[in-house]
Amino acid sequence: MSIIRKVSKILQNQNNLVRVYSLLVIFVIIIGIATLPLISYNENQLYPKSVDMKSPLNPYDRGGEPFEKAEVKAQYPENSRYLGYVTAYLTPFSLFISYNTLYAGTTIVSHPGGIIDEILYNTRGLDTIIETSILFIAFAIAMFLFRRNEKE
Amino acid sequence: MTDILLMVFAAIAILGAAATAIQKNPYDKLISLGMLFAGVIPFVVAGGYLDVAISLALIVPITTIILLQAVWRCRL
Amino acid sequence: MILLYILFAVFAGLLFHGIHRKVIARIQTRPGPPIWQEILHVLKFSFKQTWIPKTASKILFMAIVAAVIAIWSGALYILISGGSLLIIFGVYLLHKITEHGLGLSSGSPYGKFGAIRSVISAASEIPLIASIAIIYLITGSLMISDITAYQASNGILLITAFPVAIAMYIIVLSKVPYSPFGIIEAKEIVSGNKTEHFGVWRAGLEVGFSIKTFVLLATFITLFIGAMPFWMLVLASLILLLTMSFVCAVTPMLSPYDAVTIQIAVIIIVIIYAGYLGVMG
Amino acid sequence: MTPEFLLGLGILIIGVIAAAFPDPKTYLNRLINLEISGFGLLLVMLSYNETLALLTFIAVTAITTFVLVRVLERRAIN
Amino acid sequence: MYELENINIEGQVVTFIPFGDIVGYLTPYTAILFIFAAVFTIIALISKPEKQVDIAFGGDAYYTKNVSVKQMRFQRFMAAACGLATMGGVLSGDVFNFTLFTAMVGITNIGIVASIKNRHILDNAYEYGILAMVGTLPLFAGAAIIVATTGTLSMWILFTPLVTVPLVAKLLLVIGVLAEGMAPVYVAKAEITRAPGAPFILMVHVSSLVLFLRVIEIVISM
Amino acid sequence: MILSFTDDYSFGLLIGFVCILIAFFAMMKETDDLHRLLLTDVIEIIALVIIALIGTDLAEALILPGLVVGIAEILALAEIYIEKEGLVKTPENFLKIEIMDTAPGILSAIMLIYGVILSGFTGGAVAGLGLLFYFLCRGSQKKTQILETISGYAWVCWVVAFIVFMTIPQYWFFAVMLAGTGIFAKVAAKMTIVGTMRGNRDV
Amino acid sequence: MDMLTEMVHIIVAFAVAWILFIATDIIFRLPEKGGVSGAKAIGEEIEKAGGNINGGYMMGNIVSSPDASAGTLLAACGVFIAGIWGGLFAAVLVYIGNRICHDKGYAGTTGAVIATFVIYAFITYAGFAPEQFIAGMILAILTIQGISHKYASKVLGKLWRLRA
Amino acid sequence: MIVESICAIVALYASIRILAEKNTLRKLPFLNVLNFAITGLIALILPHPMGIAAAAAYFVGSTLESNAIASTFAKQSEVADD
Repeated sequence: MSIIRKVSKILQNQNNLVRVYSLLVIFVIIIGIATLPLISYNENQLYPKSVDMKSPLNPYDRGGEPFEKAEVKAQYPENSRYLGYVTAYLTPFSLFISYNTLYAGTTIVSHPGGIIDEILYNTRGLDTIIETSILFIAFAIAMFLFRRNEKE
Repeated sequence: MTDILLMVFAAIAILGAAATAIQKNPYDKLISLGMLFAGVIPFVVAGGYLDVAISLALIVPITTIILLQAVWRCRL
Repeated sequence: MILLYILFAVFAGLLFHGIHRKVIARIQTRPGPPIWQEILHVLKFSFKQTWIPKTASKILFMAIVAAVIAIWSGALYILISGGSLLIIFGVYLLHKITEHGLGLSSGSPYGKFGAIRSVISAASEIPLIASIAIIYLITGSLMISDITAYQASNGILLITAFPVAIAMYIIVLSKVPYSPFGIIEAKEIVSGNKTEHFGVWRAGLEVGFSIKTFVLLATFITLFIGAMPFWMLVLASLILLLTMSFVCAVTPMLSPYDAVTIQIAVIIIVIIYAGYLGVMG
Repeated sequence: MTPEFLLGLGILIIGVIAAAFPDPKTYLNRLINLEISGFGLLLVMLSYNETLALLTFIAVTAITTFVLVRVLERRAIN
Repeated sequence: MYELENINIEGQVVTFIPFGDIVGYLTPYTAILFIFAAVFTIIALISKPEKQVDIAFGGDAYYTKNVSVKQMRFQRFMAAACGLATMGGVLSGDVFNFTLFTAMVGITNIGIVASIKNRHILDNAYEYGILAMVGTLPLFAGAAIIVATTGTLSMWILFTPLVTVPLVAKLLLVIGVLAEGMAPVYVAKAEITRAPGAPFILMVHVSSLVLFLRVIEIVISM
Repeated sequence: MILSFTDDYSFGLLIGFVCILIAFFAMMKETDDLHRLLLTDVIEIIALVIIALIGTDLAEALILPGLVVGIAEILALAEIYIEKEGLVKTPENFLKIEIMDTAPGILSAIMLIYGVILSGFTGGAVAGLGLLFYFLCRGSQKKTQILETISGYAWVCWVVAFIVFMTIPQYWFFAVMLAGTGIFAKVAAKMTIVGTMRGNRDV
Repeated sequence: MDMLTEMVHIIVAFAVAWILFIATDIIFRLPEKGGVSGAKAIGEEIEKAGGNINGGYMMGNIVSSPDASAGTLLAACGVFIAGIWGGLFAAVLVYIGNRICHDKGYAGTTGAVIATFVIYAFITYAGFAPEQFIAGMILAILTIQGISHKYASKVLGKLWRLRA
Repeated sequence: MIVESICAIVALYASIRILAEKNTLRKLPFLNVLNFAITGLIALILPHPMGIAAAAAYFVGSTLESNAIASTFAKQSEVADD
């Protein structure tokens, strides 16, 4: 019975919470390291990357012409009928950059249009919704506390 | 980028990282951090991402300045 | 038809509670109340004056009672129709929420303590629930109908999956009145989270809890012994309850955190068992 | 395995150890040590050509640092 | 169009909602969780907080704690967000999407309790906050390992028997939800239950339990 | 046991796991609340490493949300920490060095313009950092209300864009533009607010 | 171009760059005082280590802001990459950099412009390659900042006295 | 190639000197040398008009960093003296 008392004493202190949890994580990670040989990378991935150093859109050249469809390997292409259009789209400005330099692919793709926008806005748009909501919520908390302090 | 250059940059980066970790004086740490960054940026350039390199070169000093605020405040 | 079952479950559950009290009393060499005492209680409460405490959060106060009855009726339906075991234990966990809600909604300090205890007890009961995963490992299905079919051909689970049975036994045990794990209703906090619910509300709660007792006992029997005619199911539940009454009568009420620790120890045993199964299988 | 990748992982480990066990255990030391592992991650992302993520990460790290600095400042004067 | 191959766990799919790559679904099991979460969200939205009675020791006096309107509004907003996130998590048919919903539940839970002006409760809220933050690592790492080893995040594919998900990914996912939902660490969660504002505090419990039930389902099915 | 790592992934994952072990071990040893907060940042970074190891475009799409979640949670927690420790005294006599007069104007202008070009998350973060830096050096103007309004509308913009994508995908072009600006404005506004939350200072 | 010629070119480039940037800096009165507090502190620190205060100030100023040395280097890079326009573009960037670093920006910009033309002249008339000037400039800065602060500052101090 | 080697050697030398130097302020000139070398190398690695911008940005950024560190350090010793 005394060992039970001891354990329950540790468990009931909320300051030990993170500690107990860390122990749990460490335990799981040790299992992970032990089973690491069983984990192998699956080559058949969604949205695979292909790097073409010669392309002005490097490293985000996924093919396609503006206002045409590009080939994108999505999970459920049937759910996004216009899949590939965003990937292929370049704004006039990014077209201009792409004619002039080989080394600004990141800027071009981050500008509206491009594969990342395709994933973030179109095929996995729900993720982005939640994620902006998380930002919104966290800021609401911070601002609420901050404002309350300010008043006093 | 040739192998020798690569080794040199890697050495600078590793030295910078180790020095940042080991040193005690916050200013020394920040200087070592600058060294680490000096070792890292050529890799970005060598990858051909000049726009990223430019932005990094501007953002990292801002981080340092932000850190300096804390160093200034936490002075003894 | 299901309505009939519910009515029966209410009746049987209340009777079970009465029998439970009686047996405990007899073991402790007390006369104890008559076994239909609980039924009388419910009837009496139904006609008593009823109001809502001024400090309570009114909607929550009322909604909780409805929720208790609703979820357990649903669980009964699933049990009888041979649905997914996962749902029944989902309901079990949702029941925890109603326990919290009961205690918190009134604003009374006693109720609050009950709720806090209920939160504490959730710490270990939730992981215990996870042991149904092992049943899935063994039988390859979580449908109650499939599990009974499995037992018909491969022998009863009570023997083949004994550690899981222990875990489930403790889960059911935690929920019967006067249980050593019943830290929510310990006497030092009056009636725990039910303190402020009286009159019709209390009657409703008792109805819900009686269905709960019936469902949990019957689920255990179905899960570990197998399918049987309804009258036999009721009888087996009663026998199971008697073993629990015996445990309740002879064991002291544990302190809240000790209850948690013991349950966690059981979880660890179950996990080791699962690891053993994983290695062997 | 590209050299960036190996270097990144190396720096990551150094950074994590440094942040986990800073020598004089002060807030400031830990905060600065956090930056090292950031550079490790940066190199790993670079080796996979994830430049957009890299850029965002560095910008966000600066903001995170500011948030933490703000707490440190308050802690130091109160 | 979409069918769960293994209906032995939670039954047939009742309905599904496609959002591009993320196809949410409801089975009888998740439908019950969904309805439960919805009911409690509505309760939290329409009910007023209770007035907690406190007894002043050393006398007969007792007083009720009133929740200020501003705080109540904030808590209600957080509870609603928490409810929505819970429902989303129950509905979600994509592992990463689920982890994000879980993370959102974590942060809204903190928000619900953080608005209370009480050192003790804030202390605990902070403790949980740390836990919720730390929990994002197992969550995201679990999802990342799943996508790296199987090449997909969609539960429709992960639930088929052909796809094997590494044990460690499953475990990481579960302990991630434990941290965000605060489920088994309830031991200390009791402390934040002392805070006033029952309908909102209750959302903390609803969300964590429902998400825990959901992750059990996911992990068993994988 | 000698594991032969033929592919990047296993090796990276091993290192990632080792880092997790170290970080959580430190977390276990740590008792001070603020130290814990700092440690969570390391843990955040390790999580991102493990996502980055996937190495596809999807990985990137997963990193961006992960990043934003991290910063959001750290912000909320930092505020709770300040609240719970009762650190109400606002800091005074900030560091004042010469470059803080000249650098912010030019640098934040560059970063703001670049951020607008980038748009989306990345642009939001870059532009937000630029504005944050400006406010950090120049002191807050106490007009955060308008920023919050902007970010609220920006969020709505993005939600509308999402609905367009899901229901009438033929207007994808409109939705992309709306989403890009919406998220940009949202993130940038939020980050800027952080910059103004430093203390009461009238420079 | 054989190795030896290249070595000789680099040494010549080093000498040219050295004279060029030191002259420009001294003309623009860099050693007179520390432009920002950091530069001043570095100067005083070097003096404490046995150096000359004016030389120290100049070194501090080189550290704290892109001056003629930086101008020369960037001009060399500019010319290397894009010819004379590259050098002038670099001069503009140096000016912006100077503005960022709380400096008036005369020394750096002038240095860059002069260096552009000098380097261009060497390339066209003496057969130099522009990258040799990059190496030369780096060696030049090494002699000032990187070998011995004490002696470098003394040399700079002497040169400053000539100017003053 | 010889140019790159010179830059690399100078960079390595400077970084070693930074580590060897005890005095914080006197580390900065060495850091400055390192920055010069890296700036030159950036231009040498990728000869492209944007490369000038990158080199300049890197140089200005690192100078700003050194400037900030030195100024703060100076300011702090000033306060400490008072």
